[in-house]
Amino acid sequence: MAPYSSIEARLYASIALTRRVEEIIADIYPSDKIKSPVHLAIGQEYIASSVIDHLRESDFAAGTYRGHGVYLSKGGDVNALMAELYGKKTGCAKGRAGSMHLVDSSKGVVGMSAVVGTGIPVAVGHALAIKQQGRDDVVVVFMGDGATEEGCFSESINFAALQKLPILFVVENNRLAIHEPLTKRWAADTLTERVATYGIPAKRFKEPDVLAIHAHAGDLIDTIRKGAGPAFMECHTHRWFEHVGPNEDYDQGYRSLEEGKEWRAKDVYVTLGKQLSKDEKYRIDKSIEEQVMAAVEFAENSSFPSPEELYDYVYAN
Amino acid sequence: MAPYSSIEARLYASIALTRRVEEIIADIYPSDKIKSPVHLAIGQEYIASSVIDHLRESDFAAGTYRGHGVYLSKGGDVNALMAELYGKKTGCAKGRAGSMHLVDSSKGVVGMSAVVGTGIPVAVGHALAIKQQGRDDVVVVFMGDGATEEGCFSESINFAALQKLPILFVVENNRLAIHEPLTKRWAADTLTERVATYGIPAKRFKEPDVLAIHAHAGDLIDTIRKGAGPAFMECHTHRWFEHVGPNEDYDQGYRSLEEGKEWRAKDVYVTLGKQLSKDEKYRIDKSIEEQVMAAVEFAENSSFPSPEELYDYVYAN
Amino acid sequence: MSMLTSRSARVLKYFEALSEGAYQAMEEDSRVFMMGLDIDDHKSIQGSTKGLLDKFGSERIFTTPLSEDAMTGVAIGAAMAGQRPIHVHIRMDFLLLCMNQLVNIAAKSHYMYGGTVQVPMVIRTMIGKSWGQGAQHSQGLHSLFAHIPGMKVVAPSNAYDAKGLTIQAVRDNNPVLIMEHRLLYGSETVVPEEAYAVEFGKARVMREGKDLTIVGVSNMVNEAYRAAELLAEQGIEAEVIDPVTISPLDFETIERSVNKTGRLLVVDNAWLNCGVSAEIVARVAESEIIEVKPKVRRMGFAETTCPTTPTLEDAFYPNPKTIAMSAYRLATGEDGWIPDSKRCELAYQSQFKGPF
Amino acid sequence: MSMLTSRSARVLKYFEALSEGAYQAMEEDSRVFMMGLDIDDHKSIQGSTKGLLDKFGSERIFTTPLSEDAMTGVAIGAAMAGQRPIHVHIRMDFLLLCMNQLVNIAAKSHYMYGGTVQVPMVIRTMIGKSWGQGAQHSQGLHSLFAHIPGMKVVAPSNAYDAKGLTIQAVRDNNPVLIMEHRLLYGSETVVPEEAYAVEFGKARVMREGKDLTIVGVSNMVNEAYRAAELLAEQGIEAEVIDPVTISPLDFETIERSVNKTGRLLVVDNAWLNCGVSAEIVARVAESEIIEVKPKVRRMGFAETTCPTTPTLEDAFYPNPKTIAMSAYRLATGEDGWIPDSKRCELAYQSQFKGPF
Ligand SMILES: Cc1ncc(C[n+]2csc(CCOP(=O)(O)OP(=O)(O)O)c2C)c(N)n1
Ligand SMILES: Cc1ncc(C[n+]2csc(CCOP(=O)(O)OP(=O)(O)O)c2C)c(N)n1
Ligand SMILES: [Mg+2]
Ligand SMILES: [Mg+2]
Repeated sequence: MAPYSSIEARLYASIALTRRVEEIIADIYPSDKIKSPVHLAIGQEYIASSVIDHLRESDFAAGTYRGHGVYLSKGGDVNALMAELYGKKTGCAKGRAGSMHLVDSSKGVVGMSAVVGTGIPVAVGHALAIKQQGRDDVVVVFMGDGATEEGCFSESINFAALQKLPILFVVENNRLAIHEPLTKRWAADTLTERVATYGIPAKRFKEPDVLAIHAHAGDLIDTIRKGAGPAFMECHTHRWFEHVGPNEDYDQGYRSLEEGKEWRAKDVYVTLGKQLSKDEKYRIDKSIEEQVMAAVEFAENSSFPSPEELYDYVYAN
Repeated sequence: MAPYSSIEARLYASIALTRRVEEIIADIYPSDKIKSPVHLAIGQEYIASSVIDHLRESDFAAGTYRGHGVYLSKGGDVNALMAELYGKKTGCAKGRAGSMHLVDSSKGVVGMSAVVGTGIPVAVGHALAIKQQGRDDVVVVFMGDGATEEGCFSESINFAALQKLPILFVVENNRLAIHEPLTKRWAADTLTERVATYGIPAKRFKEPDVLAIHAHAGDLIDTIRKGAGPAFMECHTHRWFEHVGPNEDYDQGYRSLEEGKEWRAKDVYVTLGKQLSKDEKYRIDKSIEEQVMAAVEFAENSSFPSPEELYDYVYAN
Repeated sequence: MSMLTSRSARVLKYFEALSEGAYQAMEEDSRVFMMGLDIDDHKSIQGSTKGLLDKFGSERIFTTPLSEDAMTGVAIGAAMAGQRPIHVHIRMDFLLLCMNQLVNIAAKSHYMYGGTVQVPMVIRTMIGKSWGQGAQHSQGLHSLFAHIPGMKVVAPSNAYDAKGLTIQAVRDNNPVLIMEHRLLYGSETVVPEEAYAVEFGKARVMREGKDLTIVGVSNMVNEAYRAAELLAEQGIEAEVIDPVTISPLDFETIERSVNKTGRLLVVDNAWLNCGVSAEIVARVAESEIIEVKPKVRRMGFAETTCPTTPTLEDAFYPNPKTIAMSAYRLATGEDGWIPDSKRCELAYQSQFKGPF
Repeated sequence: MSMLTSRSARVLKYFEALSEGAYQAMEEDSRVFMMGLDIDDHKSIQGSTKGLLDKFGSERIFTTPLSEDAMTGVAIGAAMAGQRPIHVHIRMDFLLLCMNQLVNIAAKSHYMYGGTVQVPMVIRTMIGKSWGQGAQHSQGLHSLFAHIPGMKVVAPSNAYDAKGLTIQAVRDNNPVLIMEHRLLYGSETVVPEEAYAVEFGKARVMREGKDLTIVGVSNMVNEAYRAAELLAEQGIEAEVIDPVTISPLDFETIERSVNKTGRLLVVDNAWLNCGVSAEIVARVAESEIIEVKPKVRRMGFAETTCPTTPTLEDAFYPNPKTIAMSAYRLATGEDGWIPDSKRCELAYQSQFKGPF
């Protein structure tokens, strides 16, 4: 494919890839071909895409069980993702991980965890390794608002700041943990202010202002790369779908359809797309469509691991 | 004993009791009669004494393995403390706890833990119970600076603030965890500012200004009692003795004798004592001396549990 | 396999029984409250906390921040101060975040404080199973807790016990961990309407038999029961025992059975190494009543992490077919028989309808 | 009981051997680093990290905040990214704060990520014992970890193993937990100067005997050894086995011994219920080699929380006297003999001076 004409085009391509992959996952899901619970990030993709845009292959990105976007934006293989969801041998974890534990070590995608918060210190450990190895790589770790309630979040920020480690913490604050709103979990909506007290740069984005987020992340990652130590970003956002599964669930009463409509009106996938030339957008969309369809085919045609493989990989040699 | 003529006298009496009990413990320790590791709070007593002065019997105070002062200030029985250290049946935990797990439920002394930080949420749980029971009691929980590094500290503050629980968090910040200085553990010396972001009153005292600490704690406890929710205090202080054991250890090189001298020059036990009439001070000192000596005698004369008692109290009926 | 005694007896699902147990325990004692992530939302922990918020309000039924460690400490502290918390975790795997509070405080306080402090709390947790739960949403970690003096661990395998153990757990003055199983949530038994308690430390013989003893933990007792039905068609009569509570463990009932059958198969919902399956077998080996060396076998999770893909996941868990085959080998010394897979598939759906 | 073969052989204390093992492992591989509370202070974890800071500097030897949970995650992440951390905890009890990272991430990653990720990390921990350690500074929790596939657990009972297992643990590409014992820190053996590895999964027969087999875990093998000496005076020859590594476990060596002696006593530094003592006895019961029902017994911590006062603490732990008496009963069927307490007191100080 031709190189992109602009930042907008590049971000659009990245966002669109995640969007389309997840839409297809949602489509396929009812068929039971996908063999693990899926947590879709539809509507939130712009955060991972715009931050990870500044990373190179030797940098690390760490996500959560809602990690398709992080995986894809960092260059994780689309075929291997789809095959993993299908439970196939050709999956990124050979069918052992499902959707919640995506990984692509060759691309710097840190293995993801389904125990909330758990991935944060693991990402910090990657940053420690970078520092010890004298590399100028960086780590970006994504997490939900709920994850910041776990003790290991505070512990991790403190240690990263203490050791001036090359890591950017990014909170995808969709104001929900499953169905529980922030107000039932946070004493005060002051996360960014709290993190700033560790003496690191910390900034909140209340709107899906993708170019501003992109620019700010770029600045931070630059200075982190130069040894300035960690930084923090909190991005308010909105989860379009149910917590887990392929459907919307505004009818369940735990959040308002109004809010959903407002956020959909600001859909970065749409607004960015509008800024591209028709031609470029078409080229990008087409290429993505081909990739995704190929991935589905790849997954369909791959075989399941055989039962004898059960005991492989318990211990490393 | 006659009632005290002033706040100063009352605080002096409380501080002096802890001081003298711990000095006697240090004296006895080399004899091996005390059957558990002791963490002395000598030099730090004024914090527990001045805060706990505002509590009534039905309130709770929670301390740490360095908890003789919390136990005594809250009215914990002196004999039962000494007997516990001796491992005797008459100890506050019948010889099962030693110095690190003091308890006196009848006086509102919450059982102490030797796993750093662990006591913080347990204290918050006491505050939750108070709220659920519709009482106007309060909890004060003391902790070291090191304890605030544990994830459960942040988790506990958030939950207490969220639920507006009646609890005062007090950090005895002696700038050390065992021999490790704050600079090797904290990214920034901004604990109080961080806690303030939870939307609760938070104040730092850099000096052992016992009357100011006393007055501030009194104000906070009053408003907490009235339902205002939690509050926080950080008191800088200095541990005179080694982390564990009966000796000074400035010769070990991890901290300066200078610092020790400065803090000793500000010894609240001495400065408060000087403000009392000779007569009142004499009366207090004498009464304490009698209590402590009686406690030692009590401990010496009590008997050890017999081996058959080993299996008592594994499960409650 | 219905054991319904009367047509009028009321049948409840496991999740309804859990909810009813909590409801009645909370009605009975105003000190009881329940907290835990997501217990008050519309999914109500797969229905198992349904109705509680409406009845008891948000002071007694509330969600928490994602702070398992501190929230466990909070539950412990509240229990020490006279309340009786039920702390709910939707997966047992998450207990690994609060092991310190559970093991170092909850289990030890009564002893460590010389009997002056009690920790009457209940921890409700669920073993996850169904496709793709994977490594971190599927663990049965009861043996970790049973290892610790001061903890009690119970494992309801059916709706009747789900309610009765919940009520007994709340009444108990010690920390009690209830291990539920996701696949059981839809299963049904007769469940009395009144508040009743299922006694701790009393195993249940689900089925009598003379040829071998099968002890099944949690959901595995149902898989074992199905295996026993298949074995019966082969002329092998298995005695199937549900320990009901893991700690305390009613070893006498197992011992008596093994002394009779001379053969023991333990099927656990967990790994074998240093697990309760080892404990049961070890006690049989130590028994002075059982004189002849019994033939014993253990089954449980494969000694691997739990994979997501069905081809591996199927091999990871024991099932009626593999249980039946193992039992057959144990009973006959022969390998020959392979039950029809179709008939084994029904297994975990088959329902045992008390009363007990 | 000295087994010194030559006067020139060098004797080291356990804590010196730990430090030398780490020193050589760090010299050998620049990816190795060590972190943990207080490893860099003047007490240097009772001397076991002495000299490392001076040699390797504060980039490779550093203390941490009091954040066991996150710091374990950090170690895991660093290991995944190519480093080889040694994470030190002065008490095993504190591991309860980082069980989630150890069990849900460290142990599972290699499998869960389909073999694409390795976690070559070492966790050094110590069982505390001596007067008054009490409920939370005394636990031997190895069975909790041995229960989990993906973890390795080793338990050096002497200085030789302390060094050799440290080196092997660092070279291993999996999470390895080293369980040390505080009372062993002053014990001595011959320790070769070069870097050597003690193989995992190979038990050591410390003493041959025909009358019964005693397996002792960690420090308990030394207590058992002393008991065996006393038993020998009574004409009873005990075979004493040190499993050396708990997971993997060299069951074959135990099996062979029990097949010979027909009697097994397992003495663990932990509670019995669902512990490795149960696992060993269960495997003996399952053994197809051992045909006659062996007489078996387990000893370990009393099924209580650990008390501080010496009169209770003494009764809490097995010791050479109680071990010898149990073994005597097992071997003779009789209760009669009570060894002289004075002679038993020496036990845990008695030193086994390799070479192995
Ligand atoms: C430690 C832990 N506790 C609870 C859960 C159950 N759970 C799964 S996702 C989730 C909500 C997480 O919210 P957040 O961190 O905001 O991420 P989001 O799902 O909104 O992206 C919860 C509570 C879990 N997986 N891990
Ligand atoms: C969870 C845990 N980690 C480590 C230790 C070992 N330890 C005992 S006291 C202590 C220092 C605690 O420092 P701080 O909280 O400041 O209290 P202080 O001793 O200064 O009063 C440490 C690290 C422990 N007991 N518990
Ligand atoms: Mg969220
Ligand atoms: Mg301190």
